[in-house]
Amino acid sequence: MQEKKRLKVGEHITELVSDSGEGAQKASVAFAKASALMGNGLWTVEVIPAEIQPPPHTVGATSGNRIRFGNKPMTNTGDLADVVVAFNEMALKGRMLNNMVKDDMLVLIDSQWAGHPVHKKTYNEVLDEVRRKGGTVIEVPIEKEAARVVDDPRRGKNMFALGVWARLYTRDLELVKSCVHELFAKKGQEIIDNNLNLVQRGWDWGEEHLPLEIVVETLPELKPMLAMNGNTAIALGAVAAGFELCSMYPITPATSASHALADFFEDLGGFVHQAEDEIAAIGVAVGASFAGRTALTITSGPGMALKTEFQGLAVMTETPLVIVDVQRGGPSTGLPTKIEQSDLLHSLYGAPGDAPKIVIAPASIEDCFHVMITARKLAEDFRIPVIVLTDANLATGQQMFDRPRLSTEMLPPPLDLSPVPEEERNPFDWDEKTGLSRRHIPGQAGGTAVVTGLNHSRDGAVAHDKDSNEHSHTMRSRKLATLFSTLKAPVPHGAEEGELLLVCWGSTRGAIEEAVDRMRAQGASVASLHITFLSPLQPGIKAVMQRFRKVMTIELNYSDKAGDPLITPDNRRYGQLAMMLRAQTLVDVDCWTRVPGRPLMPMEIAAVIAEELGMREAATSVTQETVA
Amino acid sequence: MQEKKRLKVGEHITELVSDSGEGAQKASVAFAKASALMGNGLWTVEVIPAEIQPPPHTVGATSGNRIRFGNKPMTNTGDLADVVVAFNEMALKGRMLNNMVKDDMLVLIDSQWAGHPVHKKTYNEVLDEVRRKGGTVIEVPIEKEAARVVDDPRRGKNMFALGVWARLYTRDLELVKSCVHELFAKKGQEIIDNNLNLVQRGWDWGEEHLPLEIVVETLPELKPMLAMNGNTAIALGAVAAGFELCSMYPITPATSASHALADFFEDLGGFVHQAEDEIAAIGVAVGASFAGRTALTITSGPGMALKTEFQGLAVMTETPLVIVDVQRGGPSTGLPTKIEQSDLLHSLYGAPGDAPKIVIAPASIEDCFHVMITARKLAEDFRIPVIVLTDANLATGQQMFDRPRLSTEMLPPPLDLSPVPEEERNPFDWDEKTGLSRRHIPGQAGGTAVVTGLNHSRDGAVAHDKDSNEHSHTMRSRKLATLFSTLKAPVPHGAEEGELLLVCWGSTRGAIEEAVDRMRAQGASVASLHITFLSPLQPGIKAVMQRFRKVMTIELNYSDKAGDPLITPDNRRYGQLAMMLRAQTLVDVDCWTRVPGRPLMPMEIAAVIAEELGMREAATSVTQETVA
Amino acid sequence: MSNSIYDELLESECEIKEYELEDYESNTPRWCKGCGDHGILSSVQRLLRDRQIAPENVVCVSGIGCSSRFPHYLKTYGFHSLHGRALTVATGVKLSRPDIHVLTVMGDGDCFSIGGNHWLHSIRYNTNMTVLVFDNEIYALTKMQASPTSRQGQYSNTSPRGAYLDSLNPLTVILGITNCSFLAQSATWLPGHMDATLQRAWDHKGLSFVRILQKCPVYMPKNFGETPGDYPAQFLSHTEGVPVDRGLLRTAPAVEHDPRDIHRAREIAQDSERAPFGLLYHNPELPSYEELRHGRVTRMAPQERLDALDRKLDTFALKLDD
Amino acid sequence: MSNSIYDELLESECEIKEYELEDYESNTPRWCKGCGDHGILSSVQRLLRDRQIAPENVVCVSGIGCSSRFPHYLKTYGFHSLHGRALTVATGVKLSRPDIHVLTVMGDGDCFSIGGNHWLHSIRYNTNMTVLVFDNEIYALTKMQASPTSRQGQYSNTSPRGAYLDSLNPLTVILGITNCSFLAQSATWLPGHMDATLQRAWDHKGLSFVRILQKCPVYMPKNFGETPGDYPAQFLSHTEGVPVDRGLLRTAPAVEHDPRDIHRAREIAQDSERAPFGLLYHNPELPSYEELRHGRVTRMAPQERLDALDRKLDTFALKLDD
Ligand SMILES: Cc1ncc(C[n+]2csc(CCOP(=O)(O)OP(=O)(O)O)c2C)c(N)n1
Ligand SMILES: Cc1ncc(C[n+]2csc(CCOP(=O)(O)OP(=O)(O)O)c2C)c(N)n1
Ligand code: SF4
Ligand code: SF4
Ligand SMILES: [Mg+2]
Ligand SMILES: [Mg+2]
Repeated sequence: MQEKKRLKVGEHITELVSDSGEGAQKASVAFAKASALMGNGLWTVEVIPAEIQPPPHTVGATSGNRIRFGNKPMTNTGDLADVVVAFNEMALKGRMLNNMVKDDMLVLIDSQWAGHPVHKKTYNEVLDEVRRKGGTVIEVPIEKEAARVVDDPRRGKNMFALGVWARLYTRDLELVKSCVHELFAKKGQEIIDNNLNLVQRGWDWGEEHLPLEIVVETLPELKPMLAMNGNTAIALGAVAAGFELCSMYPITPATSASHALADFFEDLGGFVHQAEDEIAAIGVAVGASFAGRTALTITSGPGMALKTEFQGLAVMTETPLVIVDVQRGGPSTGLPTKIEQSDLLHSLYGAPGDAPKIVIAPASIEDCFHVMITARKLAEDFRIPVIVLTDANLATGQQMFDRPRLSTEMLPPPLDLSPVPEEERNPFDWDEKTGLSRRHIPGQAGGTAVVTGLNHSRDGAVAHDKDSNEHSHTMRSRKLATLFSTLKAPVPHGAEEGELLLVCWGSTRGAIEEAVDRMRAQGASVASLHITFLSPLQPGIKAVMQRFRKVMTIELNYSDKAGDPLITPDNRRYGQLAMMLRAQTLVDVDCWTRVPGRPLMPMEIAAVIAEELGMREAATSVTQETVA
Repeated sequence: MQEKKRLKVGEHITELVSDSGEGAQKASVAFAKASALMGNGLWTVEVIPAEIQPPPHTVGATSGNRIRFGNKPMTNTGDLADVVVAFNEMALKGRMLNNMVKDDMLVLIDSQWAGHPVHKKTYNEVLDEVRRKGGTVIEVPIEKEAARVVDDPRRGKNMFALGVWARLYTRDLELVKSCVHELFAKKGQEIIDNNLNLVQRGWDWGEEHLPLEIVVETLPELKPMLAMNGNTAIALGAVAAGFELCSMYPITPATSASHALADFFEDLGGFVHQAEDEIAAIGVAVGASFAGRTALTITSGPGMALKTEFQGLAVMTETPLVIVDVQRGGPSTGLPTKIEQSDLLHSLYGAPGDAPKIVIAPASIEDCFHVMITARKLAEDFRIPVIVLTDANLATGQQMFDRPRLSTEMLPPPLDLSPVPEEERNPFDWDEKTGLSRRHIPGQAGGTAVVTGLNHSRDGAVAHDKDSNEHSHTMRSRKLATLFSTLKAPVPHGAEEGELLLVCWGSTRGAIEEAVDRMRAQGASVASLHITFLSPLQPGIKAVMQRFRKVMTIELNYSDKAGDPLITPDNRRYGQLAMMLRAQTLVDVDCWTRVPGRPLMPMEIAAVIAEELGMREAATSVTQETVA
Repeated sequence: MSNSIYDELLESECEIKEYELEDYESNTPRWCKGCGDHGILSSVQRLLRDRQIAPENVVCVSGIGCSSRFPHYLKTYGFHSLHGRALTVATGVKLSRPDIHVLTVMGDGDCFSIGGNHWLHSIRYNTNMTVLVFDNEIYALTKMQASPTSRQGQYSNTSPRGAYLDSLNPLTVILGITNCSFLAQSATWLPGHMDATLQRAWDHKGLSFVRILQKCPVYMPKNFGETPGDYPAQFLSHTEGVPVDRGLLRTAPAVEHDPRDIHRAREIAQDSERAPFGLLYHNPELPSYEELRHGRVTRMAPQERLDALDRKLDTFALKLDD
Repeated sequence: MSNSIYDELLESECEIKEYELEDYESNTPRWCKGCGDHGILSSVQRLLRDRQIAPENVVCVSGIGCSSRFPHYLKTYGFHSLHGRALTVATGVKLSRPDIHVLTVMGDGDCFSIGGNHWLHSIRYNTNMTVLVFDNEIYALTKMQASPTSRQGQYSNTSPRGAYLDSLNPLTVILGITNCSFLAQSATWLPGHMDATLQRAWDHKGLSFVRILQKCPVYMPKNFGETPGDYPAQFLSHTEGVPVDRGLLRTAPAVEHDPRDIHRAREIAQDSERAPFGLLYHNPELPSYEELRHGRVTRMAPQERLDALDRKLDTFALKLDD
């Protein structure tokens, strides 16, 4: 047994990467779960190849998991990885090319390629590069050792690797084994035994050969927690919110939310209707909602494009509706599996004419659950479409969060089909001040009326005159002002006033707040402001912005960079939230936006803060890489 | 013969209104053409019922023409009508209810209803109201007199009315008759003779009974002129621009442009393809354009909604494309036959992701012709979709404008299918500074490549990495900055600096400039600024705005009104151009926007100016009505 | 846990009332004089009266077109939706409220052109509703453009030298679609036959598709001839079909046709010589889509649902399964 | 004024060159091992080589799906468009450039689900192009959701308890569409038959529609059986049909079928017992849409066009007609 150096860390980022199909995902699930049970805070994210079956042993085939865990609740995927366990050098190389790993990382890699006729060259090249940059390499005979237990080591090496990995991180071996047991529970004893055996052998190998072990601190306190990805949270949230129908058409990265729902919705009182296309999907939801049921549709960019006409109709007929847009890289087909935050303006202005809608963006996976309840209620109370903007990062990342307490208040009341009183029969009986009106449900005697996408007056009759058109426009718009008057101002994170304010929305919150904390620790006068309600924009934003010398948004969408060729203040195209804030508040809101197709790292934002505040040295002390 | 008071005016607005199907349109065409030939400047607009065959003798059945003519080129429909010739009192009432006529107007009305068992009551009521408000009524036995010439006076009374009307306005009778002759040229001699006879009798009746005659001044100079509506101008412009395919799906008020094209396109080297839906319409245009031909698609709001996904694809594949959006009242089906300017933000942000496009709005019917040439060229030079925003006002209004001189420079060069040189084979060979690249045309040897809506690099290959995504986004956006650098600053109309600047776009230009002129004549320190390029926004706008104390846009779209219940500066929703200008320039641009479903009148804008400048008295001297 | 679908609905009052024709009349129809749409409206109103359907238990969904103004004139719940999309909204209504009667009304452009995809797939879903297409072989509301059913050579504003293609035969298309369960055809100039056809359609469980040839005197005045006999037709007769009034047989021949025979139905539909009126195809055995879907759903009271959800959350809880 | 279509095109060089298979190969296909799409690609490449088609004179248009990656691997002009919309782009290409060969490639979800309306109407237009649907009875690219052709009970991620509906039979749908001029079916496990089918389709003037049953070993490994014989089939044989290799007849019976007989074609298509392979229907006489359209267009040189336009402007000029 090798004497071990013991490294104690507050948190670590570790990755397990393989060719797709080699089981790195499964092993990671067990590792992550065991870590959570040991009391670590956690954020995990899948590393998925862009193709279904990319050629093996290539950079494009990299598949696996990235786990960030430590002594605090994790709100984002973090910076660069500390440790990578790789099944081959190309998977490792993929992570390096993507700038996802530290220069001085620790690599555990399957040594089988060292002597491989085809791959040994690249194997050595990649490992040389790791070492040259300051990294450490430990070669592990992963497949070779696995072959001692199972006939086809490609199907067992993940468990051997898990054992080594678990030993490296001083996981509770029994917990790890329980998690593995759970994974294979349905598979029969032999398979379970083999896998447990493999884990044990990996552990033993580590015990014998690893020169170090790493201890990751845990959370101070343990509460009842759930762990899941954002799409599952949307699905469970939809059930909690009382939805009865999800009408959708498959599209990455939204589909897995419907998969989750399809899996359990029928047992929980609802069902998923896969429509012939996105137009039909929203049309069915609109019909269901008109009929008094609560319905939602889930999609992503290209599908959103197809739903714009129906959104306008829902606005005009004042039909409640929840639309979840799991944003991906655009424009057009773009980067289907990757994150972007560039459907904000589309959500607001996708439909022709003036079509006021509510737009909300959850910031965390926990938010994904709860936002569904809020969205359903708002849609019904305001008779308006509500767009929920999540993204590929939330969709596929896994986070731990407090187990929600379910209550019947989350659910809509049962259908009330009692007759409509004589004096309430107008289908658009707008309250002059708020624009709100009561909806009639088919089956309610006396409520018979027609809704139409044509301009109409209070009684639903088609109208072509100036006054009714001005009035109905005003009433539809007024609903947003009404909601606005009930919203709270967002609270800045960090300084109450000072030099720099970073404004953000959606899933970047965690990374940005973390960067703010880091830089404040270095003395920076900085804060961030996260906005949940994008339409109507929450109150009080301007007041907060005015307390800072410089305000800029941080967004995962495109903007022209000041200083680029031909770009001037007169033609610069801003980030999407920046543009909205500038228009609404006239504050000179700058923006730092990127479309990297992956989540932002806290260190990138820290570098932006440092740059803005002239703290270059501070930045290099918290980031390990210059950010372009 | 009645002794006549002679009234001499610089200009007049006169209307001929009937039940639909009674031929007021035809008579008006002859009246207008004769007036143009006599040397009047002219703007005419059809009064169209919203239904195909509304019940006769009702307000909703009002059909006819509004003619503004006088001693200057007319750029808009003007204020309230001076003279109305009505076939029944409900048609007249319709115009009064719509606030389209002066209180002290002169009415010529068919006297047949005075003794009609059903209608005499309303007939007298309406005429009493006219008189009560200060108007003058002349009763004319239109149908009765027509019955002396033709068996079915419903089909002849329009020509009798034309004769009276022509006498009232001292038209050149021979010219009027020639125009009538032209109208019926294809119908055979008997019909022609009958109609000419009816005109003469009307004239004679007027000669005998009219107590006054009106002389309208003419233009100082006569040039070769055309007269047509904006949709016809779009169609003819499309031919001049060298388009070969118009792929469309019918939708009001855009369809008549395709009707015009369908009528003559095949004789002029192109054709109209009516697709199965709007998605197919744009898809076919994209395919044709990819194949090297010049194609356009024409639609209106609901159709635009369906075209957003393909717009994104055109942006991404850098396929040239011209989309004409003849804006109508929204949202949703809205007011299909009526004007609105509320697709601006939709044009910019209708497609998800960052999808930069060029957006241009013609201001006049003459512009409609020429914009097609510009749009086609820009689309091809920049490999980008160009959206042309016209509206229902331009579509159906008729204006006189200088006959354009055609030149082959308007046309695209013939297809060049010579082989692509080795070093130019990349399908997206972006110039780093401008974002421009050369397009390869199927048939060109060596140019074979794939275009895709997925993110791609210079060589067209699908790419998932950060750098190529950032780079291709930058190149697509850069094209707008490049175009920007070639554009001229808009020139303000009126004061060079001063108290108030009205900013506008699209078809409201004429009315706004007229209002500015009127109010400047009253001493107001006001100017207007018309913006043709909405994306990219033309240069120099901010500089102009800064020369005025107050800046506001005048738009035909919805905005919350400052001071309305619950509306605050933090939640006020602005007019669409106002929002863009605020965001781009941070100038506190206010807005006065309305959605009346009809063009703005100069007097309404004059009232706004007066209000803003505290010139209430001046306003009442140029407007006859308080504007809400 | 209860099994009955939508217990809450039982709350709605079941007052006994005799419905008259006026109970189904709302605004005065604004179609042109002589428009065939008037007759369809009356026919539907008679149907609802005869069946004594409470107006509030019907949702009438339409697209956009002259035809689609229908819900504005029928006193039931109405949804005047988007051009081409009526069937999607109608599917949503029925799928979420199987207790409600759904009537879908479209024009030929609406259904066969822009709405083609929903047409195809709705027939496959076989949701239990009555679907009427008012086929005037033209786009009327937008003032005369060719529709897919416009005949080759037909003048229109987008085909001023005549429509380019042979007209689309919607009957053969429908009969090619898997799960098609009911197809009939009638015409606005045959009110009695139309009544009988609508009755048959209403009673079918599944999607009953009725194409109604519709006169548009404004844009297509001579399209179907001047008198009924002018338009070449044949009446399909069968004990299970649509009864044919004797008088009608003076205008066109009858032909015996078993509506269960899909092959023969297709042959008849293909025949371009004589338009078939009556029931072309009928399969009463196919399950409706809402049956298939609700059949697998566990219905539960609110608290039961939350309890079940809570158990589901357990599978995401950070504890080991016991 | 000239009458020939697109004189300018004559400019393009007509170099004599012998094309090899490699001339049609671009990037290495990234489909999974054993995916049927590989075989279709080779088959198309062989076809182009055999016909000696210059790569630059072909445009291959696709939608979105595994199948729609096709143009990335074929060295011609390619347009990888939108999910469901390939046929619209393809129609645009062919309509504006009748001199270019157009090949359209779609998946079953692409064509039959979201693309349904263009499917229907493109067949009616009958533009001269070859249309291939790679039917693996599943949404593959998005990781296994039911497609319209998924069989009832098929497990998928959106139907975890089995697909609800009977699968859509695209053959009967197509044969119901007016102007359908060519319909054939083949399968990726029958490369020779596929070659012969594609040749037949390529040579047809009009829209030739070929449904290719396609193996997707990743998501539907057992869908079409393990060996060719496992999947119940019948080969359509006729002198004007697709030739059937003798060896194939060991795997399935042959049945004589005259591809001109639409009624019989529909009966065969309806048969759910055995999948028909070969030419189901063929009508070589129908005009293509681009013929119909270009036939009525006056082609003219730029200056001629402007002169004609100038004469047209006269009709809007403010002067009286002479
Ligand atoms: C998305 C969209 N496209 C086009 C239109 C314009 N439009 C309204 S009705 C109609 C066609 C009407 O024809 P049809 O469906 O046959 O009905 P009809 O008027 O003949 O009853 C069209 C093209 C629209 N309202 N929305
Ligand atoms: C508008 C739109 N909706 C949905 C998607 C997502 N999507 C991509 S491919 C696909 C289905 C693929 O199935 P199929 O057409 O059968 O092709 P296959 O992958 O099986 O070859 C879907 C739903 C999309 N890209 N665009
Ligand atoms: S235009 Fe034709 S279809 Fe429309 S209402 Fe009039 S007659 Fe009926
Ligand atoms: S997933 Fe299936 S269809 Fe897609 S490439 Fe792999 S085998 Fe082929
Ligand atoms: Mg019609
Ligand atoms: Mg498929």
